[in-house]
Parts: sequence; C-alpha cells; structure tokens
Amino acid sequence: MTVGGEWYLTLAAALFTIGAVGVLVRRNVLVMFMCVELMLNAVNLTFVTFARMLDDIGGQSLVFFVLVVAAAEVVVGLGIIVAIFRRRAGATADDLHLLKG
Amino acid sequence: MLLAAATKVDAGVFVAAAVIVLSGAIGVVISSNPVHAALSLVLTLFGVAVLFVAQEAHFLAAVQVIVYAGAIVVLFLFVIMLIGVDRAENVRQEPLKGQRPIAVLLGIVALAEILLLSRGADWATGARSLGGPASGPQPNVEKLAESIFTRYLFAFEITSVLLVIAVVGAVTLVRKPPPEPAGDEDDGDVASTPEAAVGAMAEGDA
Amino acid sequence: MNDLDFPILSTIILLPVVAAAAVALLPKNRPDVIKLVGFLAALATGVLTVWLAFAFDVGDAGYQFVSQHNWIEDLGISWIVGVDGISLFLVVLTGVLFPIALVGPKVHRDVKSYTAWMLVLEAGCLGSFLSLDLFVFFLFFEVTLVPMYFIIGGWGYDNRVYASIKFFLYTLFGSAFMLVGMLALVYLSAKGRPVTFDVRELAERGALAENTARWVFLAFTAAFAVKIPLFPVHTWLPDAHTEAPTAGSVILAGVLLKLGTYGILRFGVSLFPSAAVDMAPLLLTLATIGIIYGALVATVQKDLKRLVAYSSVAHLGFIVLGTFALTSQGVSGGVLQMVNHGLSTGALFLLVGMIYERRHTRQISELNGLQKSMPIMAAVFTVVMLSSIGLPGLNGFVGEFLVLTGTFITRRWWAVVATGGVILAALYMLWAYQRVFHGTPTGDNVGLPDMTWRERAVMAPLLVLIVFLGVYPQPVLDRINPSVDSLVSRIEKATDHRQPAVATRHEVDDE
Amino acid sequence: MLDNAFLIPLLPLVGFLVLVAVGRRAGEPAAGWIGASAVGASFLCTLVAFFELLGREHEARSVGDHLFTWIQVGGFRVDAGLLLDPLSITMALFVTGVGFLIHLYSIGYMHGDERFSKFFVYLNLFVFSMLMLILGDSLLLTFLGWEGVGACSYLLISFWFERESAASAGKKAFVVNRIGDFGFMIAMFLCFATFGTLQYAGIIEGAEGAPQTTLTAIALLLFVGACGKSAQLPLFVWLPDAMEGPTPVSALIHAATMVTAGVYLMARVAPVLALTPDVATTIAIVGALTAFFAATVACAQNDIKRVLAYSTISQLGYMFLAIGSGAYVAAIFHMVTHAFFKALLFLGAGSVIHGLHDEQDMKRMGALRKWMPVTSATFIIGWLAIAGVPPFAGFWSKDDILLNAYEKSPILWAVGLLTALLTAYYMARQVFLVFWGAERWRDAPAAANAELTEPEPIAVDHGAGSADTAVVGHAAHAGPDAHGGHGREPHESPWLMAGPLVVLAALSVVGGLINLPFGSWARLEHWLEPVFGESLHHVEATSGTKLTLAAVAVLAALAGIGFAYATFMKAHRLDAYEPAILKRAWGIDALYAAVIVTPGRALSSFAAYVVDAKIIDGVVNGLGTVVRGSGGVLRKVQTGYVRNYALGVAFGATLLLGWVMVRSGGV
Repeated sequence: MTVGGEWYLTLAAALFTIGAVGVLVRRNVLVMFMCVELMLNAVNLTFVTFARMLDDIGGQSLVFFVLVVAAAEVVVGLGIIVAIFRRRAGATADDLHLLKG
Repeated sequence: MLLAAATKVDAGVFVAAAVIVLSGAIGVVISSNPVHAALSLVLTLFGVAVLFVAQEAHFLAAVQVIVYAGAIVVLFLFVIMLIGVDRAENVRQEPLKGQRPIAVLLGIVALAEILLLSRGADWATGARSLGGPASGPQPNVEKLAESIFTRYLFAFEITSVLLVIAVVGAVTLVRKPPPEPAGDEDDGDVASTPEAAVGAMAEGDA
Repeated sequence: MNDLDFPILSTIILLPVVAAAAVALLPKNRPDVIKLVGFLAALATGVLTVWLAFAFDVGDAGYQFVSQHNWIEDLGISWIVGVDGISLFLVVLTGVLFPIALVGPKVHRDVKSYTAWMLVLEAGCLGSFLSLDLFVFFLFFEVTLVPMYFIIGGWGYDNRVYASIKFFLYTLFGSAFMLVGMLALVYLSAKGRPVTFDVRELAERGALAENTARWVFLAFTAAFAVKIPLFPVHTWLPDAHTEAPTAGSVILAGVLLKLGTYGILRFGVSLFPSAAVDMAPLLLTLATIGIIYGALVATVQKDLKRLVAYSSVAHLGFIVLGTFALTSQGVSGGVLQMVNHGLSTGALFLLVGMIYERRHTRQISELNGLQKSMPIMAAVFTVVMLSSIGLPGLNGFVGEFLVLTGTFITRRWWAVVATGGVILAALYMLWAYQRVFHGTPTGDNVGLPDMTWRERAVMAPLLVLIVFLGVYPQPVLDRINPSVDSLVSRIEKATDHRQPAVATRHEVDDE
Repeated sequence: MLDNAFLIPLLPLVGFLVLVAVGRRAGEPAAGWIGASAVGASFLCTLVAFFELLGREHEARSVGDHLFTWIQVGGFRVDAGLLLDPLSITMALFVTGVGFLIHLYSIGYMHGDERFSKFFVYLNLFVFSMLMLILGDSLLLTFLGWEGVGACSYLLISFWFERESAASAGKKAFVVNRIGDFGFMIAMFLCFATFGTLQYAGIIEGAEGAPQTTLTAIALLLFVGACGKSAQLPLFVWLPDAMEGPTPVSALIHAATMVTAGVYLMARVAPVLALTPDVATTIAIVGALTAFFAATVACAQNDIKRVLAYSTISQLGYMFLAIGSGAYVAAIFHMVTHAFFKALLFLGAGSVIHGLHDEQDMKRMGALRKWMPVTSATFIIGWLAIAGVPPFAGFWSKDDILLNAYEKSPILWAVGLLTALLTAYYMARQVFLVFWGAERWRDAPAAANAELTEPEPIAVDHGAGSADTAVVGHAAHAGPDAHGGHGREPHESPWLMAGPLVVLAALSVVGGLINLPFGSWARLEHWLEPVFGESLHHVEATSGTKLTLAAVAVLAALAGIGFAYATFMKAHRLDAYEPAILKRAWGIDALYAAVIVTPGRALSSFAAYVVDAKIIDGVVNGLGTVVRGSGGVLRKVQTGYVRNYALGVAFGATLLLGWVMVRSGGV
C-alpha cells in the first residue's frame, strides 16, 4: 500500500464540500447540477478508497450503480431544465419560487 | 529502494491528481460561464479517474472517463448550447441575503466534522460485503463483473429498468407542447411568470 | 336460542355496507330507485335489530350472539361482535332511526351520494355498538366521522363548512387521546401474555397500576366526553346540529352522541372500575353543570335547532350523571335515557325540519301562531316536547327519574342540583313552543299546510315508542338490568365502592 | 267493583283515546257527549265502589289493586297499582261527580268554538290524570297524575292560544308548578333512599323508625310540591293568570279539583306529618298567611273571575291551615264543600260572562238579578256558602277549621277569622256589583263592541257564542244573525248550563250534612278514621267554646256582608277601598320579575353569549387561530427558493454529523 487511504478520504471530503457549497451558492441550474456531480464523484471516490482499504469489491460494485443512477438522473434533470428554459430563457434557480409559502 | 521509489511515484500521482480534482472543482463553483464550468468538471472527472486507477479500480476508471467525461459532460454542453451560451451568471451578486457566507461556513464546519470523524472512525464496523475481496489474482474487471452479475444481479436489472424509465421520461419532458389554440397566440410572453412556467411543465407531463 | 350459527350481528353491520356499495353502482339519474334501495336496506337492518331484541335472552347478563374471527393475529386484533343489555337497545334505536331519517326529510341534491353516506354511517354506528374488540370499535368509531362530515358539509345549511370542520376536528382531537390510551392499555396490560384487543379479556385482566389506569381512563374519557358532548367540550354540537340537514341532526342526536355515552360506559367504566370510581365526582360535576348550563343557554337561543341542540347537552348530562352514579338505577336509567333521548330529540329535529321545509327559517322570532294552521303538527310537537321535558307517562320521565334516583342515593347534592334542570327544561321548551305555535299567525305563517300523510307515517313509530316506553318500560328494563347489575357488581368487586342497600334490596313480592 | 277499580281511571282514558281518534269527525255536540258520558260512567263506577267499601268492615276499607309492574330496577320498584280507601274514594267521588257536571256545562258553554272536540279531549285526559293522582298507591303514581294534570292545565289554560296572554299564562302555570314538583321529586328520592319504596303503605310503615331530620325534610319537600300545585305562598302566582282559560276549566281544574291535589297529598302522608310537628306548624302558618293575603287581594279585583281565583287561593289556605293543625278531616271536608260552592260560583260567573257577551269587568255589570234569575239565585247560594252563613255547607267546614286552628294557636284562629270577614266582604261586593245596582252594562257596549268587532278573516258562526273566544276577535257578535233579536241585552243561559248550576247549588246548601259536629253526625270523620287513624287530631274544647267560636265566626261573616251592603247598596260606591297595591296582589309578580326572571334571563344570556360564544368557543376557535397563526409564521420559512431549502438540508446534515461525532466520542 502506498498513499494512505485517509488521504483519499480527505480529498473526497474536500471535493464533496466544495460541491455542496457550489450547490448552495450558484444560481444557474446547470452549474448546480454539475456541483451535484462533483458530490457524487466525491462519494464514488470514497467508495473506491474503502474498497481498497477493506479489500472488498462491494465498494466498487456500488460505484457502478452510482454511475448508472447518475446517468439517469442527469438525463431526467437536463430534460427538466430544457423544458423550463423553453418557456423561460435564462431562468435561474431563484426565479422559480412559485411554491413560496 | 524500489518500494520507496514506487511510493514516491504513487504520492506524486496522488498529489497531482488531487490538485487537478480540487482545482477543477473550484473551477466549477466559481466560473461564471457555464461552458467553463463544464470544462472544469471534465478536469475533475479525469482527476478522479486517475485516482481510481491508483486504487486498482481499472474498470471504474474507464467507465468514469467514458460515461462521465464522454457522455454526461457532453450532454451538459449540448444543453448549454441549446439554451444559449451567452447567459453568463453574475457571480458577484447574491440576491439571497446571507446565503453565501452561511454556505461557506457550513461547508467548512462540515468538512471539519468529516475529517474529525474519519479520524475517530470507531463506528466503522468493518463488516464484509457480499462481493468478496478486491485483491487477488483475478483481474479487476472480472471480479467486479462477478460481483455485479451474481450477488447484485437483481439490483443490476433494476438499474436497467431505471434507465429505460429515465429515457422515456426525458423524451416526454422535452417533447414540444401541442400547438396552442389560435386565440391564445396574442398572449405574448406565454411563460412570463414562474407560475406559468411550472404550469407549462405540468402540461408537458400530461 | 342464541346459539344460532347464523352470524346475525355481522349481517346487521354488513348489510348497510353492501347496500351502500349497491347504491354507489346505481345510475345517478334514478333518485327514486336509489331512495328505495337505501330505504329497504335500512328497513331490513331495522327489522333485524328489532328481531334481535325479541330473540335476546332476558335473564342473561353476558354477551349474546357472539361471533369471532381472527383478523390480525400478531396484534391480537379480531372481529368480535356481541350484544348485551347495554348495547341492545342502542342497536335497535339505530335500526329504527335510520329508515325514518332516510325517508323522512327531503333531500335537495345528489340523492345518490347522500344515501350511500347515510348507509355507511349506519354501518359505522352499528359496528361501534356491536364490536367487542377495542381496535375494531375504534375503527368504527372513527369511521362514523367521515360520512357525517360529508353529510353536514354537503347537505347542510349556510354555515355548513365551518360546522362540519369544527365537528370533525373537535372529535378527532378527542379520539387522539383515546388512541394513545388504547395502545397503552393493550400493551401495558399484556405483561408477558399475548397482546389482545378483546374487551372481555381486557376487562378480566385489569392489570394496570392504579395511577396508570387513571390516566388511561382519562384518555378514553377525553374522546367520549367530546362525543357526548360533556361540558365544556360541547360547543361543536350546536353548530353541527344547526347546520346539518334534518336527517343529519336526527342521526347525530339520536345515535352518534350515544357512541360517547355508550363508550364511556363500556370502555371507560367497565375497563377501569377503580379509576371510574375515583373520577366519578369530576364527571358528575361536569354532567351536572352541563344539565343546568345547557338548559340556561337553551332558554335564550334564537334558532329553534340550536335550542334543541342545547337541550341535548342537558339531556346527555343526565345520562352521564346516571352512569357515574354507579348504582343499578343510575346506570340502567342512563342506558334507557340514551334510547329515550334518541327518540324524542330525533323526533324534535324531524319536526323542526318539517317547519323549515314550510317556512324556510329556523328563527323563532320569525315564527308564530303555527298551531292555527297546523293543529296536528302542534299536537305531535306537544307530545314530543312533553316527552323531552320528562312528563311522567312518556318515555323521558322513566329514564330521567331512574337516573336521578340512582344518583340521589349515592351522590345526594349532585342529584338535587340536576333536578333543578327539570324546571329549566320546562321553561325553555314551553317558551319556545309558545313563541312558535301560540299567538295569532302573521305574514308567511298564515295558512301553512298541516302534516302530510307521509310525515305522519314518519312520526307515527316514534310517537308510539315514546308513549310505550313511558307507560310500559319494563320489557326494556328487563333486558338492560342483568348486564347493568353485573357491571355494577364487578365495580364493587374491584373497588370499595358499594351501592346503598336500597338499590339492591329485593322486597318480597306482594302479589 | 273494587276488583275492577281500574275502570274508574280507565273510562276517562278511553274517552280521551276515542276523542283523539274520532273527536274531530264526531264534531259538536257529539264529542262533548262522548267526553261527558265517559266521566259519568266513571262516576257511576266510583259510586259503586264507594258503596262496596261502605259495606265493609271498618278496618277492611282499604283495597289495593295491582295492575302491572311499571318500573323495576334492582331494589327500585314501582307498580301501577291503585289504592282505594275512604280518602281516595271521597276525592274520586267529587272529582268525577263535579267533573261530570262541568262536562255537561261545557257542552253548552263551548258551543260554537272551532276546537270544541279538542276541549273535551283535554278535559277527559285531565280527569284521567286526576284520578291517577288520587288513586295511585305510590308517590310516583301520584306524581304521574300530578304532572298529568299539570300538563292538562297547561293545555287548557292556553286553549285559546291565539291570545298571547293565554299562552303565557299556560306556560307560567306549568313552570311554577314545576318548581313545586322539584320539591316533590326530591322528596321521592329521599323516600326511596330512606324507605326503599315509594308506596304509601311502605312509607307510612317506615316513618316510625326513620330519623327525624329525614322525615322533616320529606314532609317539607312534599309541602313545597303542594304549594306549587295548590297555589300557596310563595308559588301562588300562576293561579290568577290561569283564569285566561275557558271558565269551565277554571271551575274544574283551578277551583274544584286539581288545586286541591296538594291538600290531598298532605292528607295522604298525614302519618308523616304527625311525626313532624315543626312542618305541621309551618304548613299551618303558610296556609293562614295565604288565606289572609289572597283575601285582601280579592277585595280589590274587578275581574269577576280573578276575584274567584284569589278566593280559591284563600280557601286553599284554609285547607292547609287545617292540615297544619292536624285537622285532616276538616281539610277534606272543606275541600269537598269548597268544590261544590266554588265550582258553582265559577260556573255562575261563566254564565254571567256568557250572558253579557264576554264581559268580565264587574264594574260594567249590575242588576243582572232580573235578567238571569237562575244564575243569580244559584250564585247567591254559592255566595252564602262561601261566606260561612249557616246553614250552608261552607259554614260547617269553615267552622271546623277555625275550631281546630284555635286549638293549634289563637293567633292562627284570629287570622282565619279575619279572613272569613274579608271573604264575606269581597263575595258580597261581587254579588252586589253583579246582580244588584244599576244596569251599567248599558253604558259599556261602545268600548266593548269596538274590541269585539276587530276584523278577523275567518268568520265563524258562533251561535250563542262562547264567552272567551269572542275576545280573541271572532266576528260572531257583529254578525246580524248571531244573537237573534235580543241584541246586547243579557240573557239567561241554556238549561244545559243552568242544570249543573242548580245541582251544585243544592249540594252547596246541604253539603254540610256529611260532617255535622254533633256526635254521630260526624259521618265524614267516622268514614275517614281508618285512613288517618292515630294521626287524627281530636278537638278537646268544651261545647261552650265551640259555640262561642261558631257565633264569632258567624258574626264576622255578617259583619263583612253588612259592610259590603253599606258600601255598595246604600252608598252606591263602585271603587271603595281598593288600593292599587292590592290590585297588583302586593306586587309579588313584579317582585318575582325583578328578582328571578330578569336576573335569570340575564344569566342565561351571559351563559349563551359570553361563556359559550366567547369563552368556550373562544378557546376552541382560539386554538384554531393559534394553529393557523403559527402556520402563517412558519410558512415564511418556505421561501420558494430552492437554494434556501438546500441550505436547510446542509445545515441539518451538519447537525447530524455533529451529533454522530459527539456520540462516537470522536472529538
């Protein structure tokens, strides 16, 4: 074993946090979406790291599924975004607050 | 000696990949132009793929590059092109008061917590999954394949269903709405309000 | 006689359900067929319940016609139905009132949904009275809310939405306590034995600590007190009664309120005898306040239906008073009074509904001199009114007198104050009668048509019962007494409460 | 007959049911005859039963007749059973007898009324209830009749319900009676709690050993009930108003029978009273005060029926004075004679009102002696009887009471004597105003007519016209055919009405014969002895005292009559000695209105519109408002900005992480 797993985990944590902050601060729906992808990648990285640390292929299997789900999610998400933008070009997340209480 | 050299190489790979990943991530968050953001995302994805390779997950690394960088980011770019590249977001302004500092603060606190937790990690049980060991003579792809197609077959089948649904859903979502009745054309900006936009989405669903 | 294999009680409950489903399948544009089907189903149920009263074994204090089927075995929930002297006449009352309520008042819209809801309501009421499984009882108890909510909200008067929501939330609020109490009772009393919701078994176990039992009893009482309704949680009643359509008021007063008084007797007193004895002064006080307060408030009501509604508060106070007197006379009188109140108040609401159909107002100030043009209605109203006042020879008196006697021998001063309510009852009823029926008619009150033959046919069974129960209540009491006696003696066994000697002494027959 | 005693109350009940079923179709006068014959048959049955009882041994003159078990729960048992003993038979005799006469009279009196048959429906129901009251063998059965007569009284007082005053009077009678019934009911509860039974036999048997306090309470509470029914102070207020009912009703219910139920009840429980001297004294005092009070008020009334109403209250006071003095026989004796002469007077008054076309004000009468010979002759007999002039019936019974009162306390006797004087005065005043003097009715018609010819859409051919209906506003008297040729002049009543007057007059003359104070002539006392037994009080005064007292009483009566003669016949004064306060009955009605009715109504309004609407419903609706209000505040959190929500999610996640950290001790 070379570089310790904890380094990878730390990196993944940092990546995840950056992604989360990105979701919180960006208004462009597309960019928010990308930040979500960042978070997913961070998680994937964690899984793979644990798979190596614990010597268990299960972690990698899970990453596979995450990838599939991410792909599906992106497809649907982008579909929604396109539907919105077709009506309102340049809408940001803040423009959609119809469900205000 | 050799081992030390290998370690140095590994460390070098990790540090390089880490720098790429983090700079790409920060690029996604701060670039005002979505195209730039997408390209930064590619950077991060590649970095992660490298880290996968460094951890013996060769198949996943390949998938990461092909599916993520290849398909998903391209999809993002398509959409960006479709809805207008020039719509750069003004990242200097934040309409929601306090959103940005709180977000950053939360991010820092969460990071600190995660790091502290991973250090203390006595809550990880170390129980084995059903997949079997990751190391061994078999190539990584075979092991992964065996795990997915035996132990996780049912889940795998379900993901296929999920994909089909996603495809159908996407098609339904982006289908052009049926032509409006003639009388409604002079409404001008049909979806000038968010209410109308959401309403239109609902119509699109139907 | 009672060991017949045919599950008569389950049939009684399910018949209206089946009929409701049938009505739901009928075409909307044939109200006549729908009415007929609904009426026939209710009538058949009514006939079965009356048959039940005749087939009932008079001397037997226990549950009769019991049939039992496991439902959710892991949780000890079963479908157990059975009838005893306490529930018998409530079942009969339900069976009698529903056909009358269905055929009596006119329905101004959507006969189909109305009929279906009424039938569902009937099933809910019958199920509540017949279930011997706490869980199933609770289900039925809650189920009755839904049809009533729709009947008030859908077919009521101007302020119906407020009234129906108030009715629903108020009762549901109380039921929440009961749900908690029920679970507490069932699981706390298990103590290693299999969990059961069977009321008979739970009554035998009686394993709760005294303090716990008191709290659980209060939780049950909270639900029933709202339903009864006991002062001070009665304010949903006037609104619900006033805004409900005539049939809704009849059923609400005649049957639904009895779920509260029945529940407090069957699930409050008999499951928690010692808590009931401890809490009796509180409930007696609330009941007594309700009697006086309801009567006082009724006196100044401007709306005829509201007046009758407040009179219900007073009358239901008598029932609770009798129940918590915990003497044979009090409890039997209370049970009898449940039936009596259902008959006379139900009849009063029908009559008020008939006046409304003619005059389109319920305001007392807008009515006068109705006796001039409607002598028969006035006569019927007088009889029903006198029954409600508690005139000897009519049904109201027997129950009221037994309640007061039974209370007096254990709780003297409560009974004395409650007797004052009898004076007030005469005051508000007669005053209202004077304003509505006496005097020379003016304006729209001149020349109204008297009761039609259909209306007379609707009132006739009620009048017959009112007179019969006043003159010869003994057949009814004979069926009620054994169950009540066994209940009271169980209380005596479980606590240091004792009935006075006069309540039980059997004198030598001097015949 | 004794074995079939249930026929006595059953016959009027059957009459009632028949009339309910076919009364309207039978119409006039058949409905009246059905009702009258039912009561008449009942009278015959009673008569037979009376003679059978008379034929028995002294001690065997008490027969129970068990019909069925009415209510039985545990140790509480009430049977529908009748008790026939000398007391109840005596009552039943004059109730059915007088009742029958009044039924006959009513056929004439109610002639032409649009609700003719309904009147007899009520009357028959009343007779049935009254008989249940009398013959019931337990307090509860008596109470059944007690409330039944109350209800009938309500129905009959408000018989002409179109008139607001009649409707109000009916309601008032029922409600005030209920106040008395409150006492009656509590007394019954106490009896059951003490004796375990409500049967008279059981109560009287158990009374010996019962605690004194309980007995006192029972007696006092029963007396409260009696006060309500028999219109004693302070519950008398309903009776004067009850005169709104048709006159036969006033005669039957509010003079002869129902109002004496209180006296009867007290006589029934005489053994209990004998054990509670304090209560007896209270009863005597209340009776004497009521007698005097009502007599003073009667002196100032102008309405011919109201004079008689207050007179009734006063005479009932006498009876309670007797009860309180332990002179039960005297009380019953006076009850019987009073039933004769007071029914006579009321029916006579009805005849006058009838003859004068609904005139009730005595100031507008006069000189009717010539126009209505039968009525005036019988009325004068009634007057002499009530005034206590020997040898008429009233003299003997009143003398008996005064004698017993004297034994109890000379003060009570003095009050009684004063009352006797006043009685003689106000009755003489009435007779002189009505039957002597000028024909003042000739001046009045203008005003009266205006009132009578109020336009009324429904024209009813009234024929002879019933007195009180016309006041309601029927146009009958204005019609040309209504009264043939004799216009507004008074006329004698038909024989159907006059006949009962004559019979009652005869009874008023000879009624005293049933209990003359000469040894074996004291038949009633002898007859009632088995009922009262030891509780009967025996006068021990010497015959000298007796004679003196009687002479004083006669002198007082003559003085009263003489004073009235001087005032109204010699001086021809019309409004002598009539202070306003007496006209208003000492303002007691107003006092009740101020002290009970107004605050009561205010309390009710407070309960309804403040406590119920504001406080209780305020809390209920307040809860709703709080929930909605807090929802309104919390909904601000839902900004609609998805990033805000995301911030919340992040915050929650951070918190969760922190919690896990703390739990795992990772810090």
